[in-house]
Amino acid sequence: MNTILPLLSLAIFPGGLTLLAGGLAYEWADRKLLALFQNRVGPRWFQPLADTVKLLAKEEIIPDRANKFLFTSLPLIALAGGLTAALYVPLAGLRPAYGFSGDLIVTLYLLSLLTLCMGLAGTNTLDRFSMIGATRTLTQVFSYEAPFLLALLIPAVTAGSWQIGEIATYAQSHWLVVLQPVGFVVALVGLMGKLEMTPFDAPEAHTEIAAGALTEYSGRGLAFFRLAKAVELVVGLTLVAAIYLGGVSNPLWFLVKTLALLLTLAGIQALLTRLRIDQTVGLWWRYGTILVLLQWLVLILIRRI
Amino acid sequence: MATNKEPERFTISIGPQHPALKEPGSFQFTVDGEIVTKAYVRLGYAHRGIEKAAEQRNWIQDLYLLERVCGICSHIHATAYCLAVEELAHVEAPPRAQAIRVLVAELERIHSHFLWIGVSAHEAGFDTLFMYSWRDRETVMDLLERLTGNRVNYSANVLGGVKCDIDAEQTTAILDGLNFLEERARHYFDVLTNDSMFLQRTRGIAVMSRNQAEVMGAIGPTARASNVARDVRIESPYAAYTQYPIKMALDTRGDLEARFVVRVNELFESFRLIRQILATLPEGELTARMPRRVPAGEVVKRVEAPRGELYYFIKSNGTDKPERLKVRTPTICNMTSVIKLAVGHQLADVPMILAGIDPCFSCNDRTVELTDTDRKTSNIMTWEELRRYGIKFYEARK
Amino acid sequence: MKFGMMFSDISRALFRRPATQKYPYVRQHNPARLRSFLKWNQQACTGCGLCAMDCPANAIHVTILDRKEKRFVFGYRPDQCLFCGQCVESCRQGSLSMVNDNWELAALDKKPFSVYFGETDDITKVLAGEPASGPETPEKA
Amino acid sequence: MNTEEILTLATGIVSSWDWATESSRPNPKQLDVKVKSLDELVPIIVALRVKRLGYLSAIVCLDLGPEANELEVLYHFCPGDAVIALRVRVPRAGASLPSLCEIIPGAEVFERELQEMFGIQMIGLNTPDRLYLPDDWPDGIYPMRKDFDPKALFAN
Repeated sequence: MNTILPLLSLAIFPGGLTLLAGGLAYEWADRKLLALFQNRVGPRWFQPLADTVKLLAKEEIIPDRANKFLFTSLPLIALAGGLTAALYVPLAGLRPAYGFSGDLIVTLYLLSLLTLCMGLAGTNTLDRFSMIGATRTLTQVFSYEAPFLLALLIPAVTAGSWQIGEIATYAQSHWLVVLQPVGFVVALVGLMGKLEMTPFDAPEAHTEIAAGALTEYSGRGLAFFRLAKAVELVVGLTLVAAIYLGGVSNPLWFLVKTLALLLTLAGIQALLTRLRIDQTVGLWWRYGTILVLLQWLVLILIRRI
Repeated sequence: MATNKEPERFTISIGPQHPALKEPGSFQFTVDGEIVTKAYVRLGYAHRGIEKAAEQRNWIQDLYLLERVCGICSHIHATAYCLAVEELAHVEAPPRAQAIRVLVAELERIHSHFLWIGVSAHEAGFDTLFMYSWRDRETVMDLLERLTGNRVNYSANVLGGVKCDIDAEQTTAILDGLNFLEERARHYFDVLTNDSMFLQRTRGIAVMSRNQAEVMGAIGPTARASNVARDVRIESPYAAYTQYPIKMALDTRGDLEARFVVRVNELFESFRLIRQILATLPEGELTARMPRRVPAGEVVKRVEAPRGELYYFIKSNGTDKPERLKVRTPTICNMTSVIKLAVGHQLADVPMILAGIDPCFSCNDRTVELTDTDRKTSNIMTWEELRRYGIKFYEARK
Repeated sequence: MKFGMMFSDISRALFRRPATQKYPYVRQHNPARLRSFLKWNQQACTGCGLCAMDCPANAIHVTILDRKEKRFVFGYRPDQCLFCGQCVESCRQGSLSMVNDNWELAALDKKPFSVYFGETDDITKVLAGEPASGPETPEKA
Repeated sequence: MNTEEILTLATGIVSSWDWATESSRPNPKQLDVKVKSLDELVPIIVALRVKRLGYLSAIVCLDLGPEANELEVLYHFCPGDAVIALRVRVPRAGASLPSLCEIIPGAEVFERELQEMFGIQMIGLNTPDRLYLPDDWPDGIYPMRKDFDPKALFAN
């Protein structure tokens, strides 16, 4: 009996299917909010689902010079990375399905695994656009990864543990967004960098390099990559909401906080212009890192006195 | 990085079908990492042999053929053609018709510049500005539909005059529309010149000096942004521009931001001009009698299209079909300069540089293709070199 | 160098209906001068064929059966027509005009796009291919 | 400078080649210059450019028909309101003209069109490949000539 319940919770409830459905719903919410900001109607509620089903049905063309095994396996690894990252995160306000001390670092690197898979997919297909897209994806990973991780480690240090579950319970009592506003801003903007939202969507700037790293993908491969990005959206939102916005104790709070975060993200997306890749790297290394280090300094001083 | 060995130079082709280009035109940029080192453009994908077709239609049918050279500047093509044929036939369109022609031309300029603001913002990835400027462009298209009966190919012109008249009700509708558009244009001017994120993509990019612009033959707003004072409406006023003079919008910086500034200033100039025309519209009928057979002769007519100087040459042999009809559109001349400017910039800036000259490939595709080969002598000659070249040429001949 | 200049627009947009027109369900009202379909007045027409000659898209084809009793068959191809209104300008008798009603330039086959104005029996006669008594306007290549 | 001054200045420039040119004033705004010998063409254009009258608006080619067996090429310079037209006649078969792309980079565009559509060989054009006819267009068939018939395309 005790093997069915975790299996069920893994496959059905907080795990696989609901997570995928939730990811698609959040992707729809993001596109709908962006449309709302731009005074237009936006997609129907089931549009991401319809896209995924259509892509799954479509024939997948594998470019001949690309390595066939890599081409087909990379999307699966990306999706797997996203889904396993969801294990450690308090989805839907419930306790994380599985947790061990230090799983914050593991979650973040599982999410970066996803972006690395996209970079690899780009270089593997040897198409000009995807080569440029892959270089940009990897450059961007190296630019936002450090500040984003540091911004998430500050609450871990204040909470005294590196396990997301414990940080979440600690965060329920202290609203870290008030205590560490700079850390919150950097984490939020880092999340936009990870999800490649507008100011940082140079890797898939369709006016310059068509679809960036995923130019050669169609059919199943593209569907899995899109699903992985949707899952990453949900996991990222819950992570930042759980840590900074005073924890997600029950599903209602979880919904309110993640949607509030999504609203701010969509607002920032609507507001800003796409940055060139050298400008994003410059922005991150110049401002992002200094802000986060400042926050660390403040934290150390407070701990000292 | 992906490739750490000597980065092999490969060519990115922003090909005939590419999201950055709204119309087919193939650009090939040899890229070293992200920096463009060589540019090559090949057009002709939307070539329809309009000049040959024009020789097989009679004068009236040619008017509607030439309106379809370009979707956005269809009225200015028709106006240039009508003025040229009327000059051949020694017919003078009545003053009211000339004023309405200028009014519809200025409305079309507003329509074209709003569309261009959206397209360039989209190239830069600023989709909100794209959505809002195209929403506001609907207002000017509705005005044109109410005035002339069609949103895009207005066919307001007929040989010898104009089809549509302006009554009091039209005037109030146009004036209200203009107030809304002017307020929006002021807001966009503020956004385009102050938004720090957008300025990172436009300020100091693709700077073209005045000398470079003149030697490479850049024309229209792109040239005026580099302080080249050349505007056909002021140099050789046609239609009613003699009664309604305009002020030229000039800028000295010559970079992408200057091109935005010049075009939006032209918008304000158009608003003022339309209000002035509506206030003092001359009375009189709308068309003058036109013979079906145009007497033999040649005529050169130049008008100011939203993208620059549009040149028409018509030779007639007295029959009801033109002997030869040559259309030289503005985007051709700017294409020379855009290719030279793209070299040395980031690949990410290239769509913005291409959009900077407001390319209209369907206009273009009547003519151009141009290659920038690695030649020993740079083929841009400054005025000084030209002067020395001329003198050297003289001595060699003596 | 301000930041996020479009903030006023997007915040106002939160409380406004989207600007997109939901076309097939919500029809925009047509302005009076919209040139959407040709109307032919049989009494005023003299069968001169000037409109057919001047039409840039060869969308008009006038067959003359009897000039005195004004028996003509006016063939009109709305799918070829450019809606430019040149025929209205060229017609000296003022028998042609453009109306602005709503119709769909989309159909499953070409049949609805060859419209014939005139007396019904004339039309059937012409459609049956019987040679018309009067001169036909020249069929352009 | 107003139109009259421009035209008098241009007539002055052209008059120093009066043995090779024949200029006329068809209308108050235009100066027509018939250039008789080909190799005088480029020096005249250079002279106009140096005096800042050399804004080349377009190059037009007229096919005077198979019986006249000649092509007429018009160089239209449009400084200000005036139009200065240089006219050159070339035989239909084996016509060739000196290229201007050394002096006016923008002219390369117009010359390519000429070369392709009328079959006039441009000497010194730095990129002589095809302009806007498709790559598989058969050589030797010039579509803008009067005696062009489309069936020739499908002959071979």
